[in-house]
Order: sequence, then C-alpha cells, then structure tokens
Amino acid sequence: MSILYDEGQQAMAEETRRVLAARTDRARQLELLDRCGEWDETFWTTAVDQGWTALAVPEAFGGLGLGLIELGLVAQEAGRVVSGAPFLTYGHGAVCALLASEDEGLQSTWLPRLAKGEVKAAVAFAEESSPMQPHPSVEFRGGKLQGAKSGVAGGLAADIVVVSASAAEGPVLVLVEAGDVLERRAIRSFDNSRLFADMIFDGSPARVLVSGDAADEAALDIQAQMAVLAAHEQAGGAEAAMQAARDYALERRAFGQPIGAFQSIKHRIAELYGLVEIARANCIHAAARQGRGDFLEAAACARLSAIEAYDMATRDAVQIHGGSGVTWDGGLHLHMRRARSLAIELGNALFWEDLLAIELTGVAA
Amino acid sequence: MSILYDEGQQAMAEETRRVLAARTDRARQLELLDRCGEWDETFWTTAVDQGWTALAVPEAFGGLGLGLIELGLVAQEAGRVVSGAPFLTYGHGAVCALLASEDEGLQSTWLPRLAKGEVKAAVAFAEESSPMQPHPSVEFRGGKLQGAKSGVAGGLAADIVVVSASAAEGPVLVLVEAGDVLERRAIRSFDNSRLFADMIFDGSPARVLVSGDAADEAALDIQAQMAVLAAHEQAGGAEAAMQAARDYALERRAFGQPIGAFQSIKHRIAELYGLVEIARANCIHAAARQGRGDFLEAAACARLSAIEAYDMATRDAVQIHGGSGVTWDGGLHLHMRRARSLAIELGNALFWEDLLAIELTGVAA
Amino acid sequence: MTDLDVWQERARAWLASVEPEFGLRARAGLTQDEDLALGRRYMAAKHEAGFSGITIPIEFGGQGLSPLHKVLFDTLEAKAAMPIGYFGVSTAMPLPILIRYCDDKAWVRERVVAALRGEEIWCQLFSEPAAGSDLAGLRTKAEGGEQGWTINGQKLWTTFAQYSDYGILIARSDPTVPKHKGLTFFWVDMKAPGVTVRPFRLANGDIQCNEVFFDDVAVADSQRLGPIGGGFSVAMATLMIERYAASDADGFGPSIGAFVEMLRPLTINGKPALKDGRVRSVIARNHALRQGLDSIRRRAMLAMEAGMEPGPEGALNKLFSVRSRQKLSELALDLQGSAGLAYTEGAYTKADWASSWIGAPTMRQAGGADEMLLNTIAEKILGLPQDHRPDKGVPFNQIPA
Amino acid sequence: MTDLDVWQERARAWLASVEPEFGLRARAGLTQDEDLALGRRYMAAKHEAGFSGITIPIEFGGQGLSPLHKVLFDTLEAKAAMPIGYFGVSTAMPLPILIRYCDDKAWVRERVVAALRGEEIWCQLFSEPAAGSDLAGLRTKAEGGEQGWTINGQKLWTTFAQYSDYGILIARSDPTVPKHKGLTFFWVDMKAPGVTVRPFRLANGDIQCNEVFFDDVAVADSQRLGPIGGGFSVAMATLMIERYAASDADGFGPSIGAFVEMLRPLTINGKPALKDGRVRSVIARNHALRQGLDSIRRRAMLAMEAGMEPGPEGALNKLFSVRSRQKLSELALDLQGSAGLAYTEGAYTKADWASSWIGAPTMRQAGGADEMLLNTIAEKILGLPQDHRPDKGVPFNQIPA
Repeated sequence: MSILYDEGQQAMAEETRRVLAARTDRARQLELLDRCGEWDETFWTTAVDQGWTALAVPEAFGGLGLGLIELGLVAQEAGRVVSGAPFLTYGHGAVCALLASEDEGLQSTWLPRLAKGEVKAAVAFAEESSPMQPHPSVEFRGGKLQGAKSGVAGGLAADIVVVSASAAEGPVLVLVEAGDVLERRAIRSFDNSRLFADMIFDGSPARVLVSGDAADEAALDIQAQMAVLAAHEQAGGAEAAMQAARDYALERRAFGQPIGAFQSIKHRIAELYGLVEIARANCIHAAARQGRGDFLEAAACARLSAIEAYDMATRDAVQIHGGSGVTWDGGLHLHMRRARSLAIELGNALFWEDLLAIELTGVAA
Repeated sequence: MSILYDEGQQAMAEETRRVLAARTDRARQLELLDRCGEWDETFWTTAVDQGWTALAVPEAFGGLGLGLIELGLVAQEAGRVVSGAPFLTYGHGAVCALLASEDEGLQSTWLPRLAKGEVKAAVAFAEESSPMQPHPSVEFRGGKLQGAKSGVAGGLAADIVVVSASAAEGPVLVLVEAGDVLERRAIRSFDNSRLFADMIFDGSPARVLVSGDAADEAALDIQAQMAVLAAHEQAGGAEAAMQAARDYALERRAFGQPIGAFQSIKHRIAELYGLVEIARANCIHAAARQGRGDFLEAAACARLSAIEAYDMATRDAVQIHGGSGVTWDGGLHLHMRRARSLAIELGNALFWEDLLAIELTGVAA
Repeated sequence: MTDLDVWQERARAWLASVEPEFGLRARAGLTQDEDLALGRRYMAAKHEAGFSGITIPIEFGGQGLSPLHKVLFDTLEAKAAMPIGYFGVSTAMPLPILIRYCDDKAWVRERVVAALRGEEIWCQLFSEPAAGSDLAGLRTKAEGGEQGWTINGQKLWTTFAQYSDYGILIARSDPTVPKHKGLTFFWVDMKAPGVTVRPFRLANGDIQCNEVFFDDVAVADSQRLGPIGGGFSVAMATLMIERYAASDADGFGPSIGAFVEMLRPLTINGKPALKDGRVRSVIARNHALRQGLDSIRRRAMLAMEAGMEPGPEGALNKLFSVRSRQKLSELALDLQGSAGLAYTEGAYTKADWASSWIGAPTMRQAGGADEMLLNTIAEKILGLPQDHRPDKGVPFNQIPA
Repeated sequence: MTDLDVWQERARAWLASVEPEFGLRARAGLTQDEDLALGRRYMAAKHEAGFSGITIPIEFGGQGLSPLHKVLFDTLEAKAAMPIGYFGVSTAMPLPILIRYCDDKAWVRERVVAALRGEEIWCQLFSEPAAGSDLAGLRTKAEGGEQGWTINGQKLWTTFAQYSDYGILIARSDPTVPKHKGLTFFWVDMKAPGVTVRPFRLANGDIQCNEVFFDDVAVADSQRLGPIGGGFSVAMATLMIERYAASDADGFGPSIGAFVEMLRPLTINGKPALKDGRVRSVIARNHALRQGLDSIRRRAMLAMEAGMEPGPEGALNKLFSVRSRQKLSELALDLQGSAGLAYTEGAYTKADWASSWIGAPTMRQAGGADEMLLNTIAEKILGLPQDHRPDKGVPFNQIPA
C-alpha cells in the first residue's frame, strides 16, 4: 500500500521548507556555478544543524532511526530550492553500505560521524558511461584498490568513499578514506556544486564492507535508495519550476491579458502539474516500499517519472518565461542544469528503464 | 536534390483530386467496413480508366513509362479520400518484381495486363509479425510453393501474387497465379477494404522471378518502393484529417467563439501542418531518389515521417471534433482505421527505424 | 482485518461465486439485447446480495456505506467484466439527484430500487448538438411554469436512451438571461408522447448513444428538480457525483501485464520483442505512469478512510490513463504485425487491443474532453485565469449562433 | 554547371582558403574581444573577395545577387564556423531598412560598406521589458516631431549593443491611439549622449544581450525611417527580411552524424549503444525529421531559382529543428553518463552537446517564440482565427499595465 504522510511528517516537510527558504540565496547559487570545487556551506550546515544527516541512521549509532520516507521529504524540499551540495543523498548511500556490512568496527567508527555530519561521503559505482558494472574494472587486491571511477558526485569533497570493485573472490564493496590516498580529477561541469570528480585509485588502502553476491545485491539496493532520494529532489525541483511558470503566467501580460489566459500556456502548466503529481506519488510509494520485494520496481518508477517531470517542467517553465527564462540572473537555468545533472547521476533513464523492464518481464535486454 | 513538381505533374495531381472527389462516396466507404472481401469498385474502375495502373509501367509493355513521382501523386490523392482498394500500391510492387526478373515471357504476359488493370496483384512477403524475412519459411521446391504468408493486403482479390520464398539455391521471388491453387483465409479487419488474407500454399505452382542475392535486393527495393507509395497515401490522409480539423475548428463554436480561436486547438492544428509538410517533403524527395544509392534511406525517412503524421493527425483531428469525431456516420474513423492499417502493412515504424539506422550507422540491431 | 477488509473479502467472494454466470466468458457471443437481459439478472442478484447502491442511504434501498466501499467494490466488479454498462449512468447520477431534489420520497424509493435491480433504466439528457463541452449553451426549451411545462428540442449523446424508462433533463427556461442562468432541471418519462429516441452507431460499432427529440412533451411542475433557473447548479452537482467513481490507471484498456504477455512470443527483426529497447522503454514508462496514478488513487482511498478530503490530483487519472491506453494500443497492433489487423467488433476493451484502440477516442471525450480537464486543472487547482469567453454575461438570445 | 554552380564553387574555394585563418580551430580559446577582432578582419576579407552583402544592390556596395546566392553562401559559411555572429543582426536587417527608408543615399552607402567590412556594427532596438512577443506593447517614448525628437525609455535583449555604433529603433510617438498605430521608426547613434548600454549574461554564460537605456536622447527628424506613426509596418518589414535567412535543419546544434559518432564507442548495459533500439529510434526519427526540413529548404531554393515564391512551409524550420536539437542534446549528455557532466562555457554549439543543450531554450525564443510561430502558422497559413486580444483597438494609454 501507499502511505499518507502523517502529521509529524507533514510538519517536518513544512519546517524544512521554511528553513530552506530562509537560508537559500539565489545569488550565491549562481556564483557557485562558476566555481569548481565549492559548495553551499550554508545549506550543508543547515542540514547538519537540523539533524537531516541523522534521520535515517539507526538510533544505536546516534541517529534518529527514521527512514527513506523522512529523508525523501527533506530531499524534496532540497530539490525545490536546487540545494547547493550533494551530501545528503550520498551520505545515505554510505550509511546503507555500512549497514549492509557486518563489520561492527567500521559501523561504530563511521555511522555516528555520518549522523553528526562530521564526515561527507561519496559513492563511486560508475565507470565511464556506465552507472553500475557487473564486473567493475577497479580491482581490490591485498587491501588496496587499483583503477578509476568516473563522475563521482560529491567526489571533490568526500572524506570517505564507498567503491564497487572486483576482488579475487568476486565483487566487493569497499570503504576508502579519501584523504590523500586517491587522486581526484575535478570535472568542470554545468552544475559545479555537485562536486563531480573522476577518482583514480593507485594502491589506495580500503576496507571490505560486503563481498560476493551480497555485494551486488547491496550495491543495487544502495543505488535504488539513492535514486529514490534523487527522485524526490527531482519531483521537488519539477514542482518548483512548475510553480514558477504558474506565477509568471499570472503576472506577465501580453496582448492585454495575463499570458496564463492563453491555453497554450495554461494547458502546458496543467500537464506539468500532472507529471509532478505522478512523480511525487511514485516517490512516496517507493519510499514506503523500502525493504520490500517490490522496492526496486517502485524505485525505478519513481526515478523514471521524476526524470520526465523535471525535464518537462524545466523545458516548459523556461519556455513560458520567454526571454527572462534564459538570463543568467533570472536563475531558472539552475533548475535546468540540476535536471540534467540529477538525470545523469545514479544512472540515466535508459538504465532504469532496463532495470524496470527486467522486473516486469523477467527478460534481460 | 529534391524536386519541384513540374506543371504537368501539378495538373495531374489536380485532375486526380477532382476525379476522386467526384467519385468517392463516404456512405459506400462506411458500408465496406462491415463487409469482408469487398472493395470499392468505383475507385478501382476510376484508377483503370484514368490510366493510373499504367503510369509506372514501361512504354514497351503498354505503360506510360513514368515513375514513382507520378504514382506518388496519385497515391497522395487516393490517401486523401481513404481510397477503397489497395491495388495500385501492390500492383506497382508486382510491376517492380517483373521488371527485376529476366523472364521476358512473364514480363510480356503480365506487365501489359497490369498496365491495363486487367489483373490485380498482391505482394506476399510478411510472415506472422515480421514484414520481411531473411530466410522465409515458405519453401520453393520443384516449381511448387509450400508454407504460409500472413496479412497479405489485397490478398482476397489478387489474381497474381509475388511471394518471397526459400529455395535450395537461396532466396527467390516467385510469381503465383492465384486462381484456386492457394487457400486464402480472410482476415476480418478494422479496415476491410484492404482485403487482408493469410495465404496457405500447399504445392501451389509458381514461376521464379529473381533468385539468390538479387532476390533479396529486389525484395528490399520493392518493399521500399511500395512503402514510398504508402507514405504518399499516409501524407495525403494526414493532410485531409488536418484540414478536416481546421474546417471544423472554424465552424464549430463554443463559449461564444469558433473553437479554432482557442490556442489548444489552433496550435495543435499548426503542429499537424508541420508534420504533414515534413512528411510530404520526404515523400517527394524519396520518389525522386528512386534508383539512386540513397533511395532506401529516403524511403525510410518518408515512411517514418508519414506514419507519424497520419497517426498524430487522426488522433488530434478526432479529438478536436469532439463527439462528432467518434460517430460512425461522421466517418473520421475511416482515417483512423486507415492510419493503422497503413502503419502495419509494409512494415511498422520499428522495422523502418531499424532499416534507417543501419543506413545511417552501418550497425545492425 | 478491519471491517472494511472483511466487507471487501465478502464482496470478492460473492463476485467470484457469480462470475461463471455473468462474467466475461458467459457474455461472449451474446447480442446486445441478450447481454442486457443478462445484465438485468445480474443487477437483481447483486441487489439481493446487498452490494447495490452502496453509497445510497438505507431508507432509499441502498446500503448506506462510504464512497470507499463503493470504490473497492467497483474495482473488483470491473475486473470481473460484469454486464453493468447499461446501468452505469442510471445508478450513478440520476438516483442521487432524485434523492436530493425530489419531494415524493416514497416514489423515489420505488424508482431507486427498480433501478438498482436493473428493472428500470435512467438516462441523462444533457449534451446537445451545439452544447458539448459548453454545456450551458444548450437550446432545448422548457416553456411554461408552475402550472406545467412543455419541452421542445433535441438532445445528443444520450447513453442507452434506447433502453431507458426515465431520464433527467436540463433545458432552457429563460433565453433572456445569460446562458448559465436560464436553465431548469427536470425528470422525464421516456415513454411519454412526443419523445423520440434514435440510436446511432459509434466509430467502434457500438450502438449505445442516442439522439433524443422532444416534441411538445408535457412535463408536470412536480417533475422539476431544484428551482426554476437553478438547473446549471443541479447539473454541476450531477457531474460532481462522478468524481469518486472507480478510476482505472489502465484507462479501461488492457494492462501493462497484458502487453508484456502479448509480446512474449513475438520477434522484432528476428530477435525477441521483449529484448528490444524501444519496447522495454514503452513498458517501463507506461508502467511508471500507471503506477503513479495507482498510488494517487490509493492515497485518496486512505484519505477517505481517514475521513479526509482526497487531494485534487485524483482529477488526473482519466486524462493521463486514456492517452496512455490510446498510444499503447496503437503500438500493440503495430507490433503484432499481420495479427494486429484482425478485428472483432464489440470485444471487451480491457482484453482486446483493437477494441481498446478504436474506443480510446470516445473515452477521451466522455466525462469531459481532455481540453476541458486541462482547463479545470489549470483554473481550479492552479488558479490560472479562465480563457476568453465572449459569451460571458450576454443574454442567451443575443449570442450569435 | 550553371552560373550558380560556378559561383557556389568559387565561394566554397574561397571559404576553404581562409578557413585556417578564421575558422573553428583559429577561434578556439579566444576571448570574446579577440574573437570580435578576428571577425572584423574576416568581414574585411570577405568584402574584398566579393561575398559581402550578397543581396544588397551594387550601388550601395553589395553584390546585387539573388536570395538564393545568399542562402548558398550562408550555408557554406555556417559550416566553416566563421566569426560572423557579431555582424549577423547588423548586416541582415538594418542595412536593407536604411536603403529602403533613408533619403541620404551617399551616407547610406558609407554605412553599408563600413558595416559589411565589419568596421561598424548596427543593432536592432526592438524588444522591451514589457514587449517581447507582443512587440507593439512597447513603451519607449519618442516625443517631438519634425523639428526633432527626444527618446526616453528602455530596450532589452539588444544583441551586441555593447559593440554597436548605430542602431535602428522603434518607439511610441503617440500613446493616444491603439497600440500598433502610435509607433515611429528611427536610426540612432549608439554613442550619442544619454544612451547607456548594459550587457547582461545569459543562462549559457554568453554576454551578447544588453539593456539599453535612453535618457533624453536627441534624434533629428532626418533620422526618422518611414512616416510618423508608421513604425510598426517598418518593423514588420524588418522582421520579414529574416525569412530567407539560412536555415539549419539541425537547429544550429550538432548533426545526427555527430550524434552517431559520439555514440559509436559507448555502451548501454554492456552492449554497443548503437545496437540499442531506443537509440536507433532517436537517430532514425530525428534524421527523418531533419531530412524533411532539408527537403523543404531545397525545394524553396529550387522555387527561388525558378523565380517563384517558395511555399509557406519554410516557416517550420526553426520550430521543429530547435526542439529536435533540444531533446537530442539532453539525450546526448545522458548517454555519455559521467562524460556528459563536463562543460566548457562558450563552446561552439554545432560541435558541443552541452553548449547545444544549454543554448537551445534561447534559440526557442530568438526570432519569435514557439508560441508565436504556431500562431503565425495557424493564422497566416491555415486561416484560423486570431486568439482573443483584449487590447485590440484600445488606445495605448488606456490599456491596464
């Protein structure tokens, strides 16, 4: 079954929105576009102060013991304001990887610090154009990593990195303390606050989290959980873009009336409303299915509808804004850029279509 | 280079349109939907009387020695009125097959009769869901055919049938005189005047037209030529549906104004205009490229854009007509049905996408 | 199990028990008249089993249960493909309107029970040749007043009028005021002198819609529902009742599962169709869309269960699901190639791709055209301005035809 | 070979000869100022080679050739990626307007030659904050009359105003008449006192658009182009001149061929991307669309060559090609995965997918927003009614802001 947000969850969403509205600064966000390697520290300290980093960490490790539903609520609000750092999603990925591990030492070392926001994490699964690999080219031998991962979001700032690799005994997920043991090549991007980096491991020491089939399973589950959070961000961003279009259509006049009275505009915004609500419904449903047998299917639905909603909403919102949609200072391109970076991070639509098709047909591509 | 229709061609198009407008009867067309095995004899006698069957037959065989451009012009007009018989396209397929053959006896037997409209032809390439086969399951042994072909348009009325088959020495195209040597299983269809039949050959005598690699090449060229004619029909049908929507939008009033003043309606019709013109341009170009190295590519472009235009135009024209778009007597469903039958005959869009992708990338699917 | 779960299980069990007698297989090959007769028997059986008129108050012969009960039952019933189409309009809109607006309660109860048992059928006489999306543009005249009325004019698109005993009707009682204001609502006897019903055929071959002509039809003032000139708001109340009707994320066409099974044996260019990226994309995207609509519906049900008003996003279902059905059905035919050319008129739209395809445009009109739904979403949910309507505030008889 | 073919071959040869000095590679890494300087040298070289001002009469310093010659040359020039962007507006619209409406022919000839040689740049001062699609809603005031004018107001979106020596301007000379009727057209000196130019940045980082403020700028009546109150038709004539401009079926983004080559080494789920049905579908459909637009363009050229008016379908190119470019560019980034994240501001849009993607929305606005193009097609080609415009016929100063 789907869920209705309860009162606590609703209150949390409202409080998150209020706090983020107060602490988000469009001018600062625009500046970040020109700076490779920087992020919105105000957003991140807010996230830490508000306890968002602790939300989905078990209480035993200093967290609040909540889950994807609550983290999704925050992600949706963060997406609405095009948040200036990727650490919540990938921190959750690291939390999931640690929880999938049986290494209590690693758990007790890192989970409390992740909950407190003392460390930032990245998750490095992608290699070149492929978001996940059945046989990663990165090798893990004798406690050390060798090879390269591509386009790691948050990679330029991460303190720890969860890496998928191939070991003699099969696939593994390992944990690397970033420090100076790895080379990070910054990717100058159209959305620089995502902190994308290629990572080159040349004998970097790493600790095993999960190995064998369990590693593959864990990687897919982690990817799906992060994708559900990204989908919430995308749905939030899509809604914000849709609302910007609505507001502009009410305010801007042409030919003697608000442009929202022209059906080409108003119907397009109504279509966006539909895409946003469908994506949001899939997001809520997916968050509620975490841990169940149909979670991957639900995550794929959320991801696909959220990608579509954000793409369509940014395309149409920019178009409806006319010239003012394409100025730098107007800032709508923040959403346009974020729609693209989030569509690429964690696997593009084709990747999720294939995953979902396997779930629905039992047939591999 | 593309071509401009010359004055003779333009006059021919206008005359064709005039004749067809005078001889087409919507009530008769609607009745044909309920009758399996019947066609619009008035359309066919008109086609014969006007010499359309002779257009692309060489003068040496009693034809006019023109080509795909002129036949395309007629097909476009026939598509506009949802013509009630499929014989022009498939007759041309048979002419092409005979011309590809080196058997002068067969040519002199059949080409003059095809030019005069004395015989009706069908082309049977499809087997089950596949429009063409690298290795047809129909076998040709000792002058006889064994096996089945599916969904042959015009099959219920054809006097001769061009069949693709596998022989000991490789692929062949053969000619069968239909008569009573084959079993035709009528397909009750949503567009009955297409005269679809499954054909079962159980030792039917047949004559070889082309064999070996030349047979495969000829089959592809015949398929492409017929597809270009079908694309002309589709473009004509799409234009007629678009114009019906335009006329209705000018006439029908709601909320005190013609519904064509509402942007949701007028913009949709403008988009249809674009799709129709793009399809038409591709059709004219393809017809002019017949015999050149890029003909298959041009044919695929024509086919793909014509399928898209006719589908979109019928979907939107019906929608714009509101309730009157879905009544039996209103007859717009004639276009909707024809859009579907023409999209399936001669290979669906996926088939042509793959052919075009091979031409453009050199990579098979 | 909650009470609701228990009730739902009971409904499921009852439906399963009668499915052999009334379901899809039993209906195969029946003429429309035979199917209607079977439907009447089904309705009687349903009434006896206590699943009729779920939301209608007990004192009027219904079950007096919640809209959620009704949604649950309707969903199960639709799956079983019972012969209920003939009674859909009849029981959905006219009965609640009678209950609300008609003073003779004993008579109303008789009508309600007869309609619920399939013994009598009601139709809804709203649309006209010149009044579809623009309902208030209707021209059928009601002349007279408290001493009695005379109806003249023509209705169109009246579903199953050919089988109807009664109808609810909206007509123009005053052409000198703006168009929304001069309308009055009545119930009429479809067998009364001067009423002529002409069934006509739809594009898919169905004969369920009618033209209905009123030629000096006498109607008593006691048949008036609501105040004189108050007909538009009664009509709007009628249309609002449809809001919680069972919605189907498949747009009343076949499911994605059916699409997958249809494709399983097929090939594209010699390779399994289910391995083709285009096919996989269509499966995945349409499934994601429909799952979203389903999640919206389930959230609405949870909200109703909790006594809350469901969100406005419930309005999206028809718009999105029917368009998905339309394109998926086209593709289903195309992918079958030659086999996609076959057509059986009247096949069940949830099980037959050709039937689903050819009926989809009708679904895009019925219950509000796409364009009207988009306007409603834009105006009512998003607060965007109404588009220009030159007839606004103009007396009806001064609007150019 | 026809004369035209000979001429085209000569143009091709000349462009090839100067491409090393001015083409894409020569421009790589230049600042905008350096690129502009290179552009001025290219324009001078082009003028000396006899390929400047192709359709401009010989007596004004042009070549006096046909629009077809211009289309052929522009297409070749665009392929070579020459630094001509700064002079695009300058030579396209202002010069023909000066030639047509300005009386001092000697002065006009001087200006034309200077502009063709890249020594002077003209801008077009049309759009305003409250007047984009609705050009006639502009508010910049021109007060005075035959004794001289004073301009006050603000223009927006003025391309390369920051480099311009002169501009053509439309302003409101009479606010008491309906909005299309009170406009007058002028040329202005961009260095005159009271003119302030403020460049601003676009979403893709480009700095080519400007706000231009007019603060009591004096303009002589001899600078008026066309009659007082006749400005709207001069502006429309200006915009019509764009009609035969070189159109690009790729929407000024990368070609389908480039898409294929970009994909050749990539995989999707471990299989070659070019074998994926989704990718093949996108390649095939976008190619078919662009081939259609190309065929339309070639037919138009044949018509022009034959001295006929080309069909109205030429208007489709921008609408369809730029939308194709937008979606294809998004997909190109997605398919590259991590490599698609990289971005170089200012990269050439025909060669760089990220640049093409981020610039596409601007192209959907420039030269008429999609919505205005659809209106034009619907009204001018298909004869559909204009949509409601409440300000029609209302004196400008009585329209609510």
